[in-house]
Amino acid sequence: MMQSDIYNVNVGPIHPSTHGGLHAEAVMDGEIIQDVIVHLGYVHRSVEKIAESKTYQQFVPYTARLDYLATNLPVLGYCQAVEKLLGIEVPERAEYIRIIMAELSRIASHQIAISATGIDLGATTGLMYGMRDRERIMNIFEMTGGQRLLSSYIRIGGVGADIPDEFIPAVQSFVNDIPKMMDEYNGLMTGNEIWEARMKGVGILSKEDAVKYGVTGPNLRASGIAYDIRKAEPYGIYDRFDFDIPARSGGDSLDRWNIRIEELGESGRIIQQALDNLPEGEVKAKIPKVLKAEAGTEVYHRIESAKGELGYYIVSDGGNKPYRLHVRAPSFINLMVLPLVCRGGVFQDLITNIATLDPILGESDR
Amino acid sequence: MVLETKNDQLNDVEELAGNNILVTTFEKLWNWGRSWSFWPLNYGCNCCPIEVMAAGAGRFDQARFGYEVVRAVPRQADLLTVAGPITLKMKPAIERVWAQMPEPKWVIAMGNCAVSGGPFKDGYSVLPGVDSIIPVDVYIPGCPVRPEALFHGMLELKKKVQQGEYRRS
Amino acid sequence: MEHLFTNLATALTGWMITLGLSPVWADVILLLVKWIIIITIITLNIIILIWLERKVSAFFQERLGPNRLGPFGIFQTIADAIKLLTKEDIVPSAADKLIFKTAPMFFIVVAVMLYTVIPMGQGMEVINLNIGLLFFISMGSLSTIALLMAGWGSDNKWSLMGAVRSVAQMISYEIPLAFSLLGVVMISGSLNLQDIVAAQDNIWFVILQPIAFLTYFIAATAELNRGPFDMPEAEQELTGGAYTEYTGMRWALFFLAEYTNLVAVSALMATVFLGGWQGPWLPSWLWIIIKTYGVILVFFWVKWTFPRIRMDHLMSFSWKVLVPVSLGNILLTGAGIYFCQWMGWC
Amino acid sequence: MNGQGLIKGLGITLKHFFQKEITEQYPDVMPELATRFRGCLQFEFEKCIACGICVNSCPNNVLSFETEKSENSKKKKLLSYTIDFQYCMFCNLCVEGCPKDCLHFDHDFELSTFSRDDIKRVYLRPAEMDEEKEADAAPVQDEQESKEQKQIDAMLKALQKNPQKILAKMLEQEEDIGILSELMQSNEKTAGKIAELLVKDKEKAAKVAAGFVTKEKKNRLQAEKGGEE
Repeated sequence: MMQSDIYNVNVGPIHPSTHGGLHAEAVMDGEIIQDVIVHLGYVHRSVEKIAESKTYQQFVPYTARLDYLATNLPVLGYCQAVEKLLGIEVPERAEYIRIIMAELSRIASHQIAISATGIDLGATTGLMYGMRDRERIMNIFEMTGGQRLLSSYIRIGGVGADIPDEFIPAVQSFVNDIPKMMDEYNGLMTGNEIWEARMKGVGILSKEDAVKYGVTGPNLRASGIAYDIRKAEPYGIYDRFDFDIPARSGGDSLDRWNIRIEELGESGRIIQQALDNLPEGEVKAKIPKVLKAEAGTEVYHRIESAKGELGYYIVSDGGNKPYRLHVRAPSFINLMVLPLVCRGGVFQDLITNIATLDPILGESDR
Repeated sequence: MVLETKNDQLNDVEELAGNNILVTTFEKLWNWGRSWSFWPLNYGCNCCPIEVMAAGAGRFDQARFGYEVVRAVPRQADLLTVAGPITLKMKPAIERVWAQMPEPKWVIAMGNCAVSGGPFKDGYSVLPGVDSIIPVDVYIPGCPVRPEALFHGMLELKKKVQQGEYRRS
Repeated sequence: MEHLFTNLATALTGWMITLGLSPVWADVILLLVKWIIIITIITLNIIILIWLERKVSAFFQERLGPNRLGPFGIFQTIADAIKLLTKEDIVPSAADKLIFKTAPMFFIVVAVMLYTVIPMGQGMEVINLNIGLLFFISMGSLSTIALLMAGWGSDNKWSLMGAVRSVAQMISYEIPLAFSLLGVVMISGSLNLQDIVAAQDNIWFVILQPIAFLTYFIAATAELNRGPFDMPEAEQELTGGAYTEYTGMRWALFFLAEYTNLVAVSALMATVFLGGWQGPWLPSWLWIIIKTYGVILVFFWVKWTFPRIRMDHLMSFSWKVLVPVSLGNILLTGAGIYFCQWMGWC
Repeated sequence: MNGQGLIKGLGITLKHFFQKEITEQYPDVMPELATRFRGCLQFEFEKCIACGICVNSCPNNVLSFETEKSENSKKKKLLSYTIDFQYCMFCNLCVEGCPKDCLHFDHDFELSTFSRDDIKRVYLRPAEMDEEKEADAAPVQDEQESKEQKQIDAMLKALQKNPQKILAKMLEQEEDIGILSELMQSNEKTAGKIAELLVKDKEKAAKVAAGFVTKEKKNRLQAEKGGEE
């Protein structure tokens, strides 16, 4: 028999396909991956520690910098956690606006996932089409929050300001075009034989393993468990909307990819309903300038972010700053299955798996 | 092929310039070529790389300036776009990538994280700006930087290169 | 117009003989002149091609592409070339220096050699070899060695992986490439490219040999290391593949050689399947340019649409699909020729 | 299957090949920015009352200022205001917190510099402001000047309370008077200027007032246009 020669290849931390600062050390035998050692911490910016020195309001902009692809989702989670801690009621109109912004963020995040998978697998044109459609969401963010990417529009107690007049037509036309976009991504990439060959049966994550590792979000749903916090434990006003949770059973890369495309459509449905029922009224609750929670109170609030279950655990010691803040980052936990799904595959599967697991290192390393 | 890789050599070239017109003409030609062809190596770990991606995509199109040949390898890159905070763990990687790039090479610090540590300046694991480890040519403040602002930074760098300013510490 | 270049060549030879040179020496000098012309054509072609690829890819992606330097950004490649010329030349200390340095030169020389036999018009070629097609295929396969040299000499894991991949890929696709051309050779009965062009007087071989045309196109894409078969470079995976450690002009030589190969292979495709320089109204040398560029545009189109194929699929596709199909095509062609002869049609 | 997907993909890219490009030509054509776009943080020195709300609300210590206590009054005197822009997160918290609207984001995003020190902005106390304030603080100054100052102050108060009456002397059209009076009440700076001119030179005041009116009309027209778009 041939003697096997094991060698290690360092993918990252500076590598075009590692979505930021991921360092995956592949233990290879020829082109076959024996194991993957995931090195984390290259983007560790000590956000949780910084939170302890900022007031509740001051920490809001930092949360956007955790998952910067779906900007409004981590902000929404944090604001809702603080509102839960302090018992703040959010006005009806603000709730609806928040839903629209959150779902737009989810679409933006999935579009980045789609584009990045495209370029990681060598389909550069896929990247361009995904980014082109995402620019329309960026325009909507800019008109509401003033910034393209990190708009910090959602605030504790509501949203920063009321929506401008041009907001509703822009969102409406975007929602109308979502099916067209999905067709285009499917036509260019999903239906392509090369694409299918690279994704089908690659990086299979079984139902049991997914549960064992605590994987959440689209990756879990691709493994066959239709679990979504928006349905399982509705936060905000998600219980008022009618939408489906797409789920697949294979658990391979193609399923993870398909789930993300299908979720674009579901998010579109939610936005449509929110637009139709948008009430008039205030957009921000009247809250004191200095927010203080009672000493010893703690709260855990979780939302369905674009990557999975995003949770905030806040402990208060009575001051205007959190005593301890912990973020349950979905990317961190989803990334842990990377060695599991890569073993036995060829080197190119590592790239496919990183792309379809869609980790965000800013959130994972914090 | 004459190559001025060090400062003292550059000074020699400048001295020569007084006597020899050819050298200055070539210098101008080279600077012209270099300034129109920054091939970037993008380092990024935060929000700004997403804007770098957007800058390359259809709406903004970095290719108009000829700067779209994004290299994955430092050996073929001219411009290191640092877009993100430099953590203590990332520092050696950045230093190594910078050392691997061939001269002449430039650095753009894109976004407040790269300029100064930005939002995370209070963090225990973040360096106060990329200029604490490598020399930076253009600083682009912003959080995150708009693609147009990135272009503005690159065009500023182009002006700088065309004027023949080339400093290395 | 038609005989512009051939007349020029005859006039040049005649002029040299009147100067007192023996006809043998005049031929040798003419050969040199032809080489210089070839190299000029290659350089010009590459400058246009790189610009064209950037423009075409931009249009596929709803972008504009380079448009600021000169009209439609046509001088962009020149600026890039000037920059690459003046970059620092790094040879890694751990590299096998001789192999590292010679690899790019070897690559480009092999690529330029391909042009020797391509008929660029009626009676326009550097050497009219009677085994032209064989020469082309054998020269084309030599570039594998250059890539292996680059990968080995760099002493870098990415480079070696890229090189090993490219060797496996190019050797595997060499076979269907040669087999797909065999059908044409059987019909025309010659390995001389001028003869093959002449044989397409009535009907292009793309109509007689559609399967061979398709297999040739796929195998040629793989031979050229172009997307979706760009394994050796594979930026998103291998960061730069075999070229990872190369800087400045050395890297540019690889790049130039790739484009040179692209033109050569497309020109061969036009010659063998699309009637070569034959065509109405326009002079023959213009026809071959038009056809070659048409083929190149299809190469661009394919590259900027498809994702990259996986290495093991690539190999199995060659051995399990392309080789049997091209062998079947040879059988079919043979049967067809026998049938024709039996019927007395040819 | 069997290559249909490949052909479909080729069809999609070919369709886009002939479509119009979506590229914006930035340096030649400036981008259309949303009204709320946050480019560069600007500070208006004259309005600031040095309350420190902005400094407290900023998450990242971008803002800082120096004050000096005046000898005769309890009011703090602002000496300099610093925006260390390299730490800014563009979160808008300072702008929302400011009670006097001294801070605002403009639409300038071309902020690239060659040196890190250039990013920091320091606003020093403008010289004219000191002269005014000193006159205010120390009444032992030149008598005539202080008298004039008093007149100006009185005029300013009157202007802000009941502008129609005074302005009727300067302007003829009723519509213009309405516009200007609104302007006087909303904008302290212009009101101050008009008041000063009214005391010193009435003819000039009328001219300046007319200028203000036309400018304001233009602004409103533009705002209307912008709203329609």
